[in-house]
Amino acid sequence: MNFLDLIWLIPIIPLGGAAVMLFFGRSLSKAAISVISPGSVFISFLLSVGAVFQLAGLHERLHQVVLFPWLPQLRVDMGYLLDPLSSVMILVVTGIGFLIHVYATGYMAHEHGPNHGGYYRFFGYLNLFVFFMLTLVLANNYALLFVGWEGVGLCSYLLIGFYFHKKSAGDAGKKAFIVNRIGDAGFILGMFFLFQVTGSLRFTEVNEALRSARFSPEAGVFGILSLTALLLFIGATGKSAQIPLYVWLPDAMEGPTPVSALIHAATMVTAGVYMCARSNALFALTPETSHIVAAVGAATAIFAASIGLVQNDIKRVLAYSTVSQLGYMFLAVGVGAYWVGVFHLYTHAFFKALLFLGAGSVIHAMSGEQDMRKMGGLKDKIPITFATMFIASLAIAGIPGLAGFFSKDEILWQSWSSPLGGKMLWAVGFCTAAMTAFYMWRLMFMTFYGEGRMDEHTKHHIHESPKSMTVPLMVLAAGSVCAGWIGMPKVFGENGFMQAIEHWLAPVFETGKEVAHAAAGHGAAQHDTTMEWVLMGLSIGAALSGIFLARHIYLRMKESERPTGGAMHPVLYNKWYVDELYDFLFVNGFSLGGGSMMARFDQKVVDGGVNGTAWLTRLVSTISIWYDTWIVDGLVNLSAFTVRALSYPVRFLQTGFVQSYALVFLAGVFAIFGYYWWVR
Amino acid sequence: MNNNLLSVILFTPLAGLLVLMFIPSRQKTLVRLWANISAAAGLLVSIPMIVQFNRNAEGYQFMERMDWIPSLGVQYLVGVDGISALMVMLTTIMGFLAIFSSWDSVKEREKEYYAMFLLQQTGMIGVFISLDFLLFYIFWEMVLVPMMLLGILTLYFQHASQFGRYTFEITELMKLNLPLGLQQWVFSSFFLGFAIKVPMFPFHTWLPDAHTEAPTAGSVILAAVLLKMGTYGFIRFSLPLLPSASADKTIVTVLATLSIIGILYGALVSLMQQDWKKLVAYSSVSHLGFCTLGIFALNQAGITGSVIQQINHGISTGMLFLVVGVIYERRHTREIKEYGGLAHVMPNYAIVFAIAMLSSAGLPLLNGFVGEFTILQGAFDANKTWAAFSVLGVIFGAAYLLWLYQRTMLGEVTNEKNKGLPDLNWREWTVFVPLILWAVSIGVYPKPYFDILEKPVAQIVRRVHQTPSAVAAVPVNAEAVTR
Amino acid sequence: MLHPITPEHYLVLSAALLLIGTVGILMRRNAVVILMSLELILNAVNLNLVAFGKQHGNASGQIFAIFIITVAVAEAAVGLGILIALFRNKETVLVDEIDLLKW
Amino acid sequence: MVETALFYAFAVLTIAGAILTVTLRNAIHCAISLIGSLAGVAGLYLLQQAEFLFAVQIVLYIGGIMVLFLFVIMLVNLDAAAKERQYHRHWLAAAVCVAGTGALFTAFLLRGQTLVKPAAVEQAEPVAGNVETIAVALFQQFLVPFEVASLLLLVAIVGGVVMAKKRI
Amino acid sequence: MNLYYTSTDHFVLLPAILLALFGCATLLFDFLVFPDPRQRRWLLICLVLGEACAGIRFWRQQEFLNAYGGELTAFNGALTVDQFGLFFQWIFLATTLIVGLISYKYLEVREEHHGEYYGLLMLAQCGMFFLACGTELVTIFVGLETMAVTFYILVGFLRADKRSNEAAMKYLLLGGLSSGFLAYGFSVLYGIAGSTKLRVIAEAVSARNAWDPILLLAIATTAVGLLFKISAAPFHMWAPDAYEGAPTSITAFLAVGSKAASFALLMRLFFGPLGSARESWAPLMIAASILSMIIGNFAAVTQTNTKRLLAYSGVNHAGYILLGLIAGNPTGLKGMLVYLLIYTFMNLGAFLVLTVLTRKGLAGEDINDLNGLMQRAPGYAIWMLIFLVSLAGIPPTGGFFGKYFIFLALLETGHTTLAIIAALFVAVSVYYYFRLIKAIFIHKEEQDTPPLATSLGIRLALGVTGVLTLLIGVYPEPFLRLAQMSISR
Repeated sequence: MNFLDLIWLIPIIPLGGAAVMLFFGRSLSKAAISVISPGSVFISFLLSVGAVFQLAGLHERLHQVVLFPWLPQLRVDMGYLLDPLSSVMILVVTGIGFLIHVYATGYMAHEHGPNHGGYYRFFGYLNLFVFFMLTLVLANNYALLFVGWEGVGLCSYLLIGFYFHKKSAGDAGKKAFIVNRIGDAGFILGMFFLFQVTGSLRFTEVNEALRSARFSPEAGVFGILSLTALLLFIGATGKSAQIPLYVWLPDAMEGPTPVSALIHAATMVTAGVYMCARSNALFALTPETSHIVAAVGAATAIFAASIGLVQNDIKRVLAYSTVSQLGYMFLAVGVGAYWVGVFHLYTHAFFKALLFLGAGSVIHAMSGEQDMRKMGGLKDKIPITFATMFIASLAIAGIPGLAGFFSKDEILWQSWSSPLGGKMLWAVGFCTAAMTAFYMWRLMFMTFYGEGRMDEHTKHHIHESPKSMTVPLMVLAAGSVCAGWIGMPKVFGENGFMQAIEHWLAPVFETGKEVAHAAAGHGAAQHDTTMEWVLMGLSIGAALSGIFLARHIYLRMKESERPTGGAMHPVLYNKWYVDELYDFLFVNGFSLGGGSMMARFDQKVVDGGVNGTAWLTRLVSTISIWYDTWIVDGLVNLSAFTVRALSYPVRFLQTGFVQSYALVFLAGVFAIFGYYWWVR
Repeated sequence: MNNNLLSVILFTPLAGLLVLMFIPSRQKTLVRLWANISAAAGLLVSIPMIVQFNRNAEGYQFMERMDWIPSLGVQYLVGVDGISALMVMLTTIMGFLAIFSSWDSVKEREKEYYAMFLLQQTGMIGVFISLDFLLFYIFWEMVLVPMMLLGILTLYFQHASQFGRYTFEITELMKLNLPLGLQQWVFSSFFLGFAIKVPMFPFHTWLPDAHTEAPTAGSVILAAVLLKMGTYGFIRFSLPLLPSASADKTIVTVLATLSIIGILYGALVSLMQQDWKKLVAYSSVSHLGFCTLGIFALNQAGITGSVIQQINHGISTGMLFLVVGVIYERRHTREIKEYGGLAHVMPNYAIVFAIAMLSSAGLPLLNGFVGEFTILQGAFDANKTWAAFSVLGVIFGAAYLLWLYQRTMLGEVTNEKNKGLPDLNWREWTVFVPLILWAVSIGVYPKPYFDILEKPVAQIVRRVHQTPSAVAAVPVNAEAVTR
Repeated sequence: MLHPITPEHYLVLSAALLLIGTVGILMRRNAVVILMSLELILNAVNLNLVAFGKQHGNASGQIFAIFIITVAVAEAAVGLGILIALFRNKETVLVDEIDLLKW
Repeated sequence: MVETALFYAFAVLTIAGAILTVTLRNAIHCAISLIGSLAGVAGLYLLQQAEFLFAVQIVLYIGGIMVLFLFVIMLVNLDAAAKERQYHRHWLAAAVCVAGTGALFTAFLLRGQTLVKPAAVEQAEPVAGNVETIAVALFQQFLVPFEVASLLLLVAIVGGVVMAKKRI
Repeated sequence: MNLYYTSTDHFVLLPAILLALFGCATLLFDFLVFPDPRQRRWLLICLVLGEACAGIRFWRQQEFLNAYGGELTAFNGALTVDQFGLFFQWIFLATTLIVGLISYKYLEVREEHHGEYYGLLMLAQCGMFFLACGTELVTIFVGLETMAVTFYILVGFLRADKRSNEAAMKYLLLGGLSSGFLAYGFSVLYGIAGSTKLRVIAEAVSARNAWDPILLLAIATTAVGLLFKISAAPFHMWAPDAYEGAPTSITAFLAVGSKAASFALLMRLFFGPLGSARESWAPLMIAASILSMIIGNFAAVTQTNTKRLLAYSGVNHAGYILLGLIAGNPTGLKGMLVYLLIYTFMNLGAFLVLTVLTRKGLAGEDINDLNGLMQRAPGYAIWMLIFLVSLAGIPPTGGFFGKYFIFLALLETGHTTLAIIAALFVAVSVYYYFRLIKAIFIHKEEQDTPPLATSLGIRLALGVTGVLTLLIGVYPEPFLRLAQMSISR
C-alpha cells in the first residue's frame, strides 16, 4: 500500500466522518457516533503513520500529490504535500486529535436535551475541524493552506459557540472569527504579494524562486519581501493569538474543554507558527520582519504570562499560558530557529492538551465549576487526573527530563545565541519561564492541594472521570514526558536519536538556512558550550523558584496573608485593561466625540455588542448610516423636492382664471416678437 | 434543433406563458404545475447549450440571425460566448428554483404571478444572448435611462459614417475606431444605465426598497439574475465597444473607487440593519461592488473573477433570500429582533442558513471564496491600494453575516412564537440542496468555469489594452455562425 | 395729413383693433364682453384680408373674410350657448369667478 | 381726398367703438359700441370696393350676431355684473404686455415695407363687379370651404341648441 | 381653372361627404327614427357604419396612391390627398371609432347621453379631414374651426356639470383668441402671396428672406395659433383645465384627435410653405419644445387628478413631437408620424381605462381611484401598465419607437444638447407614470366600490389599442414602412 500517494485521504476521511455526523448524526446512536467519529481520525492517524514511515525511506523527503487544478488564475491546485514539517504536524493533529476525540466521548456524554444536546453536532464539527487542519498542514500551496486556515477558523467559531444558547459563547465565537478575519485580510494580501514576487503560490516553487539569485536579503531595508512577510505574519498573529490580535483566545474558552484542548492549545493556534516555519525562506530573507516576529513573540510571551499570574478561572490561566507559549514559538521562529519553534509546537501540543483535558476532568468532577477559588484538595479524589496534570505542570514549567524543558530551553538558548537573537530576548524569555512555573503551580496548588473550598453538594459529587477520559490523559502524560527526548541539546551529546527532530526537519529549513547564510555572510551561530550550560542552569533555577514561590504563597500562607501584588494586581487581573482600552478607544472616545446624534447611533452600536475590534466598523458604519440617511436619501428626497419645487411656478401660473391663461398666452406672443425684434 | 437552440431557450418560457394564459385562474394547482413545468423545460433546453458549448473557440456560438426591423438595420441576432452561456445557465437554474420555491409562498393571484415570472425569464435570457444592441436594449425592459439609447445611437451613427452601413450588430460596432472624447461620453451614458442596474454606489438606494417589497422568489431572481444585467452590460458592451474609455485612467479610478466604496459601504450598512431582508439586500451592494471592481481591474483575473462572483452572488444571496423566505412564511415578520435561538427549533434550517451565510461570506471551499479571491487578485494586480481596501470588505462581510446568524439562530429562544416552528419541508429541501451542491462544486472545482471564461475574457482584456490604433475587429467564429 | 391711403394704414388700423380686442379679452371680467372682444379680433383679421385683397387685386381676400365672418358667427353662437349653460349652473358671467379647474 | 377723409372717419369710428366696447360698464352699451365699431369696419370695406362684404357685415354682423348678443344679454341677468369691478386684477400686467406686443407688432408691420410695392397701389384695379367676382370665386375656387362652412354652421346650431336648451 | 365637379374631386371628397352625411343622418335619426333613449345604440352603430364607409373610401384612395404614387389634387388645389394626409386620415378614423366605442357607457353613467354626440364626433372628424388634406388656407381654416367649434361643444357636453361648463368656456375663449391669431397669420400669408393656395404661398415665402419682418409676423402668429392647438407651452394653459372638465371620452378625443390633426397642419405648413424660413422659426420651436417638456413634466408630478396628469403629459409629448420638427429631416418627419401613431393608441388606451373607472357617483379621475385596480380588474390593470410604460417610452412598447426616432433625428442633425435634455426629461416623466403604476399595483383599494363600467365596445377598443401599442413596440416594421411611405412624395 503506497501511503504516500494516499495522503489526500488523510484529510478526506475525517471529512467523511463530519458529513456523516452532520447530515445523518441525528438518527445515529451515541455509541455509533462514539465509534465513527474518533474512528475516522484514527484511520487518518494510521494513514499518517504509514505515510511518514514511507517518507522516511525516500531519498528526497518530499512527496506531492496533485488532485486537480483549483484556481487557475493563481496556478493553484488541490494538491497535497508531505515533507518532514507536515509529517510532524499531521502526526500531532491526528494523534492528539484522536486522543481528544476519545476523551470527548466521555466528556460530552452527559449532554442532555434533544438529540443528546447536539452530541452528533459536536463530533461533526470536531471532525470537520480535523479535516480543515489536515488540509492546512498538508496543502502544497498557500491558497489551499488558506482554505484550511479559514476552515479551522470556522470550526473554531462553531465550536466556541457550541453552547449557542449562551450569549457569551456566541459573542466569543464571533469575536474569534472576526479577529481572525482581520489577520486573514493580511494573509490574503501577503499571498498576492508573494504571487506577484515569485509568480507562484506552491511552496516548492516559492522556495525555488526565493532561493534563486533574483532576491537579495533585505537586511536594513524594508522592501517588498519584508512587506510580504509582515503581511503573512499579521495573518499568523490573528490565528496564533499574538499581540495585538490575541484578545479572542481567552474568550474562546467558552467552548467545551476538549475543543480548548484540541483547537486552542494543540493544533489550530499553532497554525501561524507552522505557516511561518513553512515560509522560512521568506523570513530568512527578511531579517527586519524576523526582528518584528521575535519581538512580538517575546512581548506576547511575557505579557500573557503576567496576566496568567492572577487569573482565577482555571481555563483562563491555561488560555493565557497558551498565548504565552505561542509567543515562545514565535520567538524561536523570529530568531531563525525554525525547527525549535516546531519542536516546541510539538512538545507543547502534548502537555498543553493534557493540561486542558485535565482541567476538563477537574471541571467535570466539579460539576462545571471553573473558579479555582472554589476548588482545592482534589488530589486524592481524582488521582489519575492529578497525577497526569502534575506531570504536565512539571513539563511546562521546564523541569529537566520532561518534554517542555528541552524545547523551551532550546528556544532560550537560540534566542541568546542566534545571529538574529539578543540578550534582551533571552531575558524576556527567561522571566517568562519563571512566571510560567509560578502560575502553573499556583494552579496546581489552588486546585489539588489544601482544603476543599467547594460547597457540600459539589463536594459530594466529585468523582474520577471515566476511562474514556483518563486513558487519553495517561497517554498524553507519557507523551509529555518522552516527547522531548528527540530534541536534546547538543551539549548532552550528539547522536541520531537525541537530535532526531532537528535532523528530520533539516531539509525543510534548508532553503531558509541557505538564504540566511547568504544574508548574514558568515557561519552559523557561535556555539558556546559553557554558556549553554550556564543558561540551562539559570532557567532550571527560575523554574524551580517559580514552583516554590507558588508553593509558599498558595500552600503555606493563609489566604489573608498572601501578597496581593499591590498596585499590579488589579492591572494584571484585568488583563492590563486591554479590553477596557479597546472599549475606551472604540466606544467611549468615539461617542464622546460624536455629539448627540452620533451618540444615538452609538447606542445601537453598543447594544449590538460587537466587541472592541469592531471599532472601525462602528465608526464607519455610523457614518454610513448617517450618510445613507442624510446624503443618499437626502439626495433622493432633494430631487423629489426639486421636482416639487419646480412644479410650484406651474401651479402659480395655472390659477384657474382663464384670463391669466390668456395673459400667459400673450406673454408667449410677446416673447416671440421680442425675440425677433431684439435677439435678431 | 442545434440551429436555433438559443431561440428555443429564449422562447420556451414564453411558450409556457402562452399556454398558461389559457388555464383558468381558479385551477390553482394546474397553474402552479404548469409554471413549474415550463420553468423546468426552460432549464432542460438550456442544458444542451452548455454541453455542446465549445470552450476552445473564440467568438460567439450558436449564432442565429434574422432580419427584424430591416428599415432600421435591426436584426434578431443572438449568440453566446462563455460569459453569456454561464449567465443563461444562471438564469434558467435560478428561475426554475425560484418558481419552484413559490409553490407554497404565493397564495394569491398565482396566474398573474407566474405569468410575469415567465415573461421576465424570457426577458432576462434575451438580455444575455442578444448580440444586437437594439435588441439588447429592448430586452432591457425595465431600464429607465434613455441616456443609454443616446449612447447606442451615437455608436450607430459613427458606424454609419465610418463604414457606410447602419447596424446595431455588436461585432460590427466593435470595428469602430472612436476618439477618446466620444468614447467617454458614450461610456458615461452606458454607465448610468448599467450602474443603476447593478446597482453601484451611490445608485443603490432602490435596491433595499425593491427587495423589501418583493416576494421571496422575486427577491431571489432580482438578486440572482436581474442585478447581473448591469455587470453583464459592462462586460459585454462598455468594455469591448469603448476600449479606450474603459481603460481611461480617470474612468477606471472613479469606477473602482465607487466599487470599493460600495463594498465597504454595503457591508457596513448591513451591519446596522434591523430588517433581515434589508440586511441581505445591502450585502448585495457589497458583493456587487466586488463584481464591478473585478471588471475594472481590467485584467484576466479580475473579469473572470467578476463573472464567477456574479454567479456566486446569485447562488449565495439567492439562498439567503430563500432562507429569509422560509422563515417569513412561518412567522410573517422580518424583524431580526423577533427571532433568536432558531437553531434549537429548526436545526436543519440553521445548517442550511449557515452554509448560505458562509458561502456568502467567502469561506474557502465554498463558491464565494473563489470569486472574491480571484477578484482580489485581479484588483491587486491592477492597484494594490484597491486590494487593500477591498480586503476589508471581506472582514466586514464576515461580521454582519455572523452577527445576523447569531441574532437569529443562536442564543435562547426568547420569543414564544418561535417555539414549535416546523423545520424545512421536502420542497424547501429540494430548493436548497441543488444550490448547496452547486455552491460546493464551484468552491471545490471551479476550473470548468475558468475554462469557459478564459477565451472570451482574454478577448476583452486584449481589446481593452490594445492601443486605439491597433483595435481590430474581433472575428466572429465562422463555424459558430450557423446561418 | 391728406396723403393717399396705403394698405399700411389698414394694417395699422387692423393691428390696433386686434390689440383692443386682446385687451378686452385679457382685462374684462364679463364673459359677454370678452366674446365681443373676440369679434373685434376677427374683424381686425378681416380688415387685413380686405386690404391685402385689394392690393393683390383678387377676390380671395374678401372670400376669406366672408368665411371669417362665418366662423365668428359660429363661435359667437356656441360661445353664447356655453355661456348660458354656465350661467344656469353658476349664476355668474364673471370669468374670474370661474376657477374650479386649476393647478 | 374724400377717400382719405372717409378713411379717417371710419377708422376713428372703428377704434372709438372698439375702445368703448372694452371699457364701458354696461354690457348693452358695450354691444352698442361694438355695433358702431363694426359699422366703421363696414365703411372701410366699402372704401375698398368690397361692397358685398359691406353688405354681409351689415346684415350678418350687425343684424345677426349683435341681436344674438343682445338676446343673451337680456337672457342672463347682467345687472349684478355691471355693479362689479369691471377689470381683472392683473389688468396692469395685461396692459403692459399688450402694449409691448402691440408696439412690436406695429413695428414689424411698418418695417415690412417689402410687402407693399408702391406701384401696386396704383395698379390695383377696383375689383370689377364685386358681387359677381365674389360669387364666381365662392362657388368655383372656394367651393370646398363653402360647403365646409355649412357644416360649421350646422355644428354651431346644434351646439347652440345643445348648450342653451334646458332639456334636449 | 376647372369649373366642373370632376371625378377626381369626387374621389377625393367622398370620404368627407360620407362622414358629413352620416353625421347629419345621426343628428336626424336621433329624434326622428330612434327617439327612445334605449335605441341609442343604433346611433353608435350608425357611427360605426359611417366610419366603415369612410374607411372603404380611404382604402380606395390608399390603393390608388399605392398603385400610382404621387398625389391627388382636387378642387383647384384646395384639397390634396397624399400619403401623408391619408396617414392622418387613418389615425382620425381609428380615433373617432374608438372614442365612439368608449363613449357609450361613459355617457350613460354621466347621464348625458344624447344622440347629438355621435353626430358631432363625425362632424369633428370631417373637420379634421380638411385639416390634414387641405392645401388651401381658407379650407384649412374653416376645417380647423369646424373641428374646434365641435370640440367646444363636446367639452361642455356634460351640461349639468359646472366643471364641464367651465372647461368649455375656457377652451372657447382661449381657442377663440388663438384662432384670431391664426387667422391673422393666415391673412398675412395671403398678403405675402396674394393667394391662399399653399403651393403659391410656398413660392412667395421662398422668394423672401427668412428674416423678412412681415414673414416673421406671419410665422409668429401662425405658430402661436398652432402651438396652442397642439398644447405646447406656453400656449398649453387651456389643456389641463379642458381635459379635466371635459367628459373623459372627449378628453381622449381632444388629446389624440385634435392634437394629431393640429400636428398634421403644423407639419403641412412648416415643412411645406414655411419650410424655407426654417432658420427663423426653429428657435421658437426649440423654446416651445423645451418649455413644454419642462412644464409638462414638472407640472404632472404634483397632479392628483389623472386626467390633468395626462394633460400635462400631453404637453410633454407635444414637446417631444416638436423635436422632430426641429430636426426637420426625413427621419424627424418620420419620427413625428410614428410618434403620433403610437401616441394615438397608447393615449386612447390610457383614457379608455379612465372612462371605465367612471361609475355612478364616482368620477374615477383621482389617482386614488386607480388603487387596487390590479386586484379588481387585472386585465385592465395590465393593459394600463402597458399604456403607461409606453407613454414613458420604455421598450418593448410602442412608445419607445416614438422616442427612438426623435432621438435619432436629433442626433443626425447635430442637436445633441436637445437630445440629452429630452432624454433626461424621459427620466422625470417615468416618475409620474410610475406613480400611477404604483397606485394600480401596490396600493390597496380603500372600500367597496361599484363594479367597473365596461362594455363589449370598450373591451374591443381596449384590445385594439393595447395590441397595437404592443405590436408597434415588438414588430414595428409595417408601421415604420407606413410612416416611411407617408413622407416619400
